[in-house]
Amino acid sequence: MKTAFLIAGAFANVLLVLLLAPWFEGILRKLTAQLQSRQGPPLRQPFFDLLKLLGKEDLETGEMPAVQRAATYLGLAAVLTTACLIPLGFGSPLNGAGDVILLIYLLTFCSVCTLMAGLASGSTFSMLGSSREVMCLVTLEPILAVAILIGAVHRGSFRLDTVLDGSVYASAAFPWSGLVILVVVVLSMQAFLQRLPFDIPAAETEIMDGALMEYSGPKLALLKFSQMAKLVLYSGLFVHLFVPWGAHLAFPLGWLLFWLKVLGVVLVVTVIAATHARYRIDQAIRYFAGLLLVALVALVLASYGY
Amino acid sequence: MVAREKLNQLKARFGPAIQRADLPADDRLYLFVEPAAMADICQCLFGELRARYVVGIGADDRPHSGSFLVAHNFAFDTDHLLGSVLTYLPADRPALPSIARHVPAANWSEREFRDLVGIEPVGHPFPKRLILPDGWPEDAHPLRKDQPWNEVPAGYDADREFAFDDPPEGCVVVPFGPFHPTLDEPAHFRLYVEGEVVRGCEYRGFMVHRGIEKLAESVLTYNDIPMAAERICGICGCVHNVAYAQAVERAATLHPPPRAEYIRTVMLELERLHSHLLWVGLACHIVGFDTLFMQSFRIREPVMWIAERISGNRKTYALCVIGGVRWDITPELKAELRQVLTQLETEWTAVTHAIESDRNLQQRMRGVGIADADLVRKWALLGPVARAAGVAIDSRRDHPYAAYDRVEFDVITASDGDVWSRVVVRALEVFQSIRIIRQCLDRLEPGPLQAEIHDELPIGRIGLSSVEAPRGESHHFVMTGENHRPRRWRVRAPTYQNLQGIPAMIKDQQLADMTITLGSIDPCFSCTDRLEAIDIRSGQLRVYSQEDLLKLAKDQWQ
Amino acid sequence: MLRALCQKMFGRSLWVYHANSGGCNGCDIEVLNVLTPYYDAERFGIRLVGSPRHADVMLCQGPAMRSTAKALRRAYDAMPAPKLVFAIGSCACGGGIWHDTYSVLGPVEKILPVNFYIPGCPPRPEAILYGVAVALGLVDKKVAPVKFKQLELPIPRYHPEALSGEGELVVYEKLEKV
Amino acid sequence: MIPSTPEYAVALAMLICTAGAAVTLATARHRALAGWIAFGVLALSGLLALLGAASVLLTEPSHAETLFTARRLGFSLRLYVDGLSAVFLILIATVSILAALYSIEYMQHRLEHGVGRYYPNLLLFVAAMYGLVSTTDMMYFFFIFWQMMTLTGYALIRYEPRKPENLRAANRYLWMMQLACGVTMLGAALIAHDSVVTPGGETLLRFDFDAVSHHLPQLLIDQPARVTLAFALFLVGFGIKLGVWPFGRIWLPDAHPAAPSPISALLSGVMIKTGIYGLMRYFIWLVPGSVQAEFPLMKWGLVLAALGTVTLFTGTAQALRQEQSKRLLAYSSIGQAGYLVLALGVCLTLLSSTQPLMPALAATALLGALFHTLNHGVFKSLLFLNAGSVLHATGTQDLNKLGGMLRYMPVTGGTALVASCAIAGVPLFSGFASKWTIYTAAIQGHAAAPILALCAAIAILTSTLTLALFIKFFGAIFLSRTSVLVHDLSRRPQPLEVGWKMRLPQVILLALCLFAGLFPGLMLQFLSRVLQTSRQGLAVTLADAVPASVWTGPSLQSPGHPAVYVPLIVALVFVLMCFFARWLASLGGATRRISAPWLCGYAVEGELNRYRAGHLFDDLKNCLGRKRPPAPVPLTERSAPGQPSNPIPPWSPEKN
Amino acid sequence: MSILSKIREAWVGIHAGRVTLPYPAQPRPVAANFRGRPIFDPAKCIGCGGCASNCPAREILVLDVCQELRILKYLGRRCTFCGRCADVCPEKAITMSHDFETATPAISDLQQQIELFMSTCQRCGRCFTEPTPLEKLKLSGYRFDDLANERWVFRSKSFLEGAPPVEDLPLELD
Repeated sequence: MKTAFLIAGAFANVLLVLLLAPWFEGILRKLTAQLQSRQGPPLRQPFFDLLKLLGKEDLETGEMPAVQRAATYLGLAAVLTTACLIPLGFGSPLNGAGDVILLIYLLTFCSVCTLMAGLASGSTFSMLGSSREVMCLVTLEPILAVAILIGAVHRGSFRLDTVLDGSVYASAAFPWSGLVILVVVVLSMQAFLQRLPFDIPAAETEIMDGALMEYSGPKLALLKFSQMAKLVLYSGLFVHLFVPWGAHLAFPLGWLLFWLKVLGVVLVVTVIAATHARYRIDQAIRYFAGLLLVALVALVLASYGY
Repeated sequence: MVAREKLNQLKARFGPAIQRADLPADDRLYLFVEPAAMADICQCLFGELRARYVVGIGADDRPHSGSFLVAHNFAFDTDHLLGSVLTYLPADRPALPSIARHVPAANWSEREFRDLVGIEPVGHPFPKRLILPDGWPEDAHPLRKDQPWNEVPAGYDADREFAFDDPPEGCVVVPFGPFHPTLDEPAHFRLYVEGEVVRGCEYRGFMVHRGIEKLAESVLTYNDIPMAAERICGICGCVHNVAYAQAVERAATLHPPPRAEYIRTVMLELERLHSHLLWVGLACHIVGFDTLFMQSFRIREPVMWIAERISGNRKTYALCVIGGVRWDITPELKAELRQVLTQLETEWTAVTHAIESDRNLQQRMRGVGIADADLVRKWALLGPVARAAGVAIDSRRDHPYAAYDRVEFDVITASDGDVWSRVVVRALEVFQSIRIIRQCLDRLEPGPLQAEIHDELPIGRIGLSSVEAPRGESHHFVMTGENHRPRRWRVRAPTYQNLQGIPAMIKDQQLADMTITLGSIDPCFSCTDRLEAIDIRSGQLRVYSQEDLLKLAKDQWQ
Repeated sequence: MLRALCQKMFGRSLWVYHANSGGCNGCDIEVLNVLTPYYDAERFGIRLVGSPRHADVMLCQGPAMRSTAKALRRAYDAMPAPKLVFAIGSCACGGGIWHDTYSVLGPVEKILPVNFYIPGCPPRPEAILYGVAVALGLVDKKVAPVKFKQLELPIPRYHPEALSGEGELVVYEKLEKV
Repeated sequence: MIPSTPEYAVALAMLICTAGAAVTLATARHRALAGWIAFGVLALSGLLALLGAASVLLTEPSHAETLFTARRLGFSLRLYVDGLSAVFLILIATVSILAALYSIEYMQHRLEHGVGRYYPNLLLFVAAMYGLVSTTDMMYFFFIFWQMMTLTGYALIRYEPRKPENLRAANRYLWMMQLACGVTMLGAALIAHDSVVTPGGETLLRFDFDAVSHHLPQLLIDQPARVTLAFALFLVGFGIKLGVWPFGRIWLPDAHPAAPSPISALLSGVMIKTGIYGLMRYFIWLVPGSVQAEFPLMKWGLVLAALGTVTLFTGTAQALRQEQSKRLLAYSSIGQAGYLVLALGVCLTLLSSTQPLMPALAATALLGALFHTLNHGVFKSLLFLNAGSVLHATGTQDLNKLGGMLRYMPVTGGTALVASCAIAGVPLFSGFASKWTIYTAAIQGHAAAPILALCAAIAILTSTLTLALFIKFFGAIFLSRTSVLVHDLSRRPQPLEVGWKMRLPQVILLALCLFAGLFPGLMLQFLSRVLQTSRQGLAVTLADAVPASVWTGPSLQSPGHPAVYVPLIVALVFVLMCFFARWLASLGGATRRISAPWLCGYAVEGELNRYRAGHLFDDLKNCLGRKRPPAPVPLTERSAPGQPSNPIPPWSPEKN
Repeated sequence: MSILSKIREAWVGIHAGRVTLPYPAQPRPVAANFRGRPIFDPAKCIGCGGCASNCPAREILVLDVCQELRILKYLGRRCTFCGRCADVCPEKAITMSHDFETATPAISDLQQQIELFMSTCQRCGRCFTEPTPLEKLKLSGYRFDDLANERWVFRSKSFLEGAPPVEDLPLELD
């Protein structure tokens, strides 16, 4: 019974991500277009893009095509596995098989696959992109990790369902640490999603999409989809950690509320992305490093019970 | 009397080396000097008299005088004087001392006539082939009169590689271009990158060479050339069109009617408007700020529409013929244009207010790609690049043409010399352009559009014309000739000089800054390259000879 | 079924790569203009991409130059099939004013198989949109070759065999706009 | 002769090694023969050691055996193999056997140097380590084994003495080890007591471990400062060996790359582990449980945790700047040693707490440390062997010159990938499991000492740095583009991939890595036997608190069950998703085509365009404190490349 | 304040609203004097060849098949729409239409060809009246432009005496 439930839950989560991620991307593009005084593409445009890419020729430019293929498959697999860990309106299916530490590492691994793909294709621009991506990753992922750890510290538990439930505010005293980390994560949200002003690893006008530059066809579709899925996953994670209110409502209400909140996050991200210029990598790293220090301070606050 | 004053100064100094001096007008000075004295005179002009270097021209004048011709043009901006130092070289030994050591800005010009006309600048500090591909045989110079415009010399070897310099120790070569999203046009930068930092670069441009000057000297006629000239560049086409026409009119002492001059001014300023708005958009696009890119293009679009209403095309206005213009601005168009300007002014004010305190944009643009006044002088940088460094040069004021001497406007300058200053200069110049157009519309007097031309144009006369393009001064040199076409027509686009300053500007910058720095000079490779040809460096992985290409193309068809 | 769907989506999502092989910039800017608010090609799923790997359509501007022929060919090879090539502007379609100078090879069809031509110098953004619409089969092309032949006053020394191509013949008469 | 007790087995192993050393010295002219003999000897002695260890862990520890006594001189060779020693014996035996097998082919091609200086030293080196982890003499035999290990190690590090940097590295190693030796012995002398004890009828000498332990409670009451000083000296001594900040960078990164690769594997995988062995032994096993109140456990724990955190961060951060493969690995060893020290610190800190669950967490932390010791021993040896194979095949360890090796060395590349994943803590691999254990213990332990959460966070932060590090290591050597060097080498008739004698050890280590990653519960269950079979000192408290019930074969849970990790289920989901992704990619019926890389059309891929490892993460390295490149030259002095600067003085308006 | 300027920038876009033209669905009128495709009126054309001689792109070709028959061919492919042909045409037989929707999969769709009977005087182009002395014919007399290869044959003049005849480019059209 429990196994069946688990399988059904995992299936539902994966399906939700598969179907909703392109929609959210579509919403993002439509809203961007509105801000740019344009009509913009139809909401289902990302589906068209992905389907088209699936049917296109797959150019293999690296010296090790098998690695490139494996990296793309692994990338999507990591994203979808993460999708099974994060509760998307329902409980997390893999709650019994992993905890938030696994989640932290898996989230990192999702980006690693993309940049392994870049490394395997080995072109100068891909390497530049991969290098930038690693630099962002190293300074960025710990911020999220600290946010989750603050929840874990407050709740004294690592379980996904316990931590991903507004746990950052669950301190005994006034949740100073929760508020601080909220600000930090809001300030770095664009970077988690690789949207402007922090889409430095892709930087189309500089290094032509960086790690993805050499990819085409189905592989590009998978990699692009992974990016879209991250939009949903990180937004969902943000909602769970920081905007938990109303999560325990009865099924249709709580579920709808969750997705509405995710939509809200996506909208804010879009507006910020549309009104900013890309930062330089050195500026970005300094910025992230500063945020990371603040996040660590928040963790100390949290461990002393604030 | 400035021209005479300068002539007297030079005469006192160099005496008999100056063989002849022409002063066709008070703002033009043509000095014919001995080849041996050329370098000294140029050095004196640049160093002591503080003239701005404009361009060097080499010409094959053998059919007419039996010798080669070299000219170096200088500008005295504050004195409103354009001058040219010319010298004839014997046909059997076309060589003269190089001036590039003393006048760095002459670097490319000298290498250009070395390649194209076969005149050797002796002692050039960097006599590497600039223009002709390595595949061209040493003795073939396409601009010599005995070479037909469509001849490819027998020794041409398409597969020979270009010999690049070695990168500095520890640097990776990042190839940039010819097809790169930041570059709208083909040009190749070989960036020497250390991590993310650009340590230097080698430029291998000149890929947009279409042989226009050769075509003009051998196939087209006087009134065809404006159509070719405006296709030198798709953005500042009208500038070349007007500059060419004015150069010929100067040479032939033709005077276009005042109405034509006002219309030229209006169209030039319309072009500046659309070019600056476009540039702001593209600069924002380069740093990833697509919303402002879109808004800037949205604001620009009415300018394109009104240009189309006036001239019949959005971009290539086909405006000038020798002696006048082809299109009139009717009262209805005038009213519409005023309306467009009002709307533009409102919207652009909103945009400039919005970006003036935008820290995000300034972080990307301040302190980036700095060209200070010294660099400006050294490489004779032009236009907004110079004005952003506080060097107030503007051909519209310094060398007035068309109706610019009859309108009021300010020359916008900034002081920092960085990309942000260039943004500021361009953004504010938009308002000046609006101001100029309004004045022109007020003063547009009725009259003919074209001067009556009854006789054929005189032969062997020189005309210089500087027109302030959106990117800086476009300089045209015309020597009238037989068969209804010029003997020599030399175009010096502003990017030709500005690009030479790029290696200094991008040195030790981040790779991300390199794109915006390059963008900030608003490079126009097609202007720069109008004449030059380039070879393709063949590689190890996949090399196509042109036969292969053809075969491949045919395979694809079947 | 999915396979067919994927193929069909090609028309709904065209990612374009613009390759200026030696043009004057005019067409480039008009292509950019097509993406901007007034024309907004993105509503048809058209996007400008930076890498030819991601592209479905190559927009060629400028004539085929000796200097960029190999690079252009490489860019074409770098695109995944199925791919289309649009020649935009008079240089790409026919080589422009300088079609026969020593550094120009001529129209881009000398290097690449061109699928659609959009003439103009430069073409208006609407013309480019129209060209895309023609390519997608949304509208029909409006042009066809026209030949007029004067048939009166036969003259004995007329040699019809010296003429090439017998298309639609239109007898000498006043014509409507084509 | 079958040894009757584990102690005899170890002694016999040492004897065999010593004898083998003589034999290999005699047969040094025949490289292969000497190699095979050394392998045989090490295999035999290793089997004996394994046997002994197994018998300890699976049954019960026997008693200490005194093999040799010189009462007048005050020392005796008394060996005792308990659970803790057994773990280290297993590690030493496994890695040394594989390193010996690897050496046969590896040394085959180093014709310029004789093997007479190699195999005998190798055998003695291993024998010394066996001795060091099983002797109970804190002074003389400690000194003898330590010196034996140091001197043979010195000989091995300066195996290629023609390179001056190798000599320098070896000398530095020698002096640091002597310092460590002296400091440790001084510490022992400080807390040794003259009176003779005879527990269990056996008379112990004053420097015997048990004797010291026996006297410690009294000493703590009488002279706490003296004890503190002694333990500080132990910390310094073993810290030097382990490479703890600030000692690590003095010798470790120079010594490891200088030695031949199998020796590097032994040095990094095994030898430095004697440092953590010493720390554990002295800080936990030496301190009797009865003095828990007097002994400042909390303070020592926090000191160790802080040292560990600093070590892991600085070590990894410095590793990021390295451009030599083995040097990079050496720095990363410092970083990983930090995790061990951190875990030990967490263990000590939590031991002092009286809250419920804390002893269980302390035990978890200690087991995490042991687990990570084993894991690190395995994957770091594997990585050094990988680097050695690459060095063997290409003759360079410069990451800038390597690239695209995966095509030519699939086995080496594949094992390196797994080892990199393991060390970087990718889920499903062994490093993640042991780090997971340490993190859960540390973070859950924040209730006892809040600062531990910060340490854990920094450790997690550092593990992304490790990830970056091994992306660089693996990416630069095996991915990227084929470099000119590799391209030229691949043209030779013989394949680049190393022979089976070098591949087999890598594959075996790979299997160990994978096993530990997929069945961490099993490993922890096994390791918890360590505490059960070495009940002495504080370990008794730990042994009683071991939460063994939360570790089943495939799954891990932390004490109190707030954290859970079941690698098998995650792996299952992951593999399914991989297949799904693959199916998704095949939906559109896309065809494949090989194409040249896109470099903007004009340039083609060449060596100059190859983005080099040294340039990866430059801005990050700058941010982590590398000096910024020299300030840009003032504009007036710049000139375009290839063009001389303007001879005319810069133009100024004042002139003329 | 940076955030204020961001709001201002967003406001610029929001204030303008959606401006996208419904172009392919609804045609948009072009400017009155828009220079679209030139249309040749064979009823007016006298075959003087002035357009051919003044075309900067040299894409109006003239082939005198024989004494009395002249073929004028407008290629359309490299037309720059400058309107010079319409300007100089003495009979105003060329008009610049408003036609810009000329995209086509085959470039030959743009060709316009006129075959005319010529009287003796007209064939040489001397009847072309120059608007100014600058429009003098580049080529006159019989013309044998290469219609198949779409090339202007520049045979009647060369610059220097004794210069070799112009070689064709090594690459030929398909």
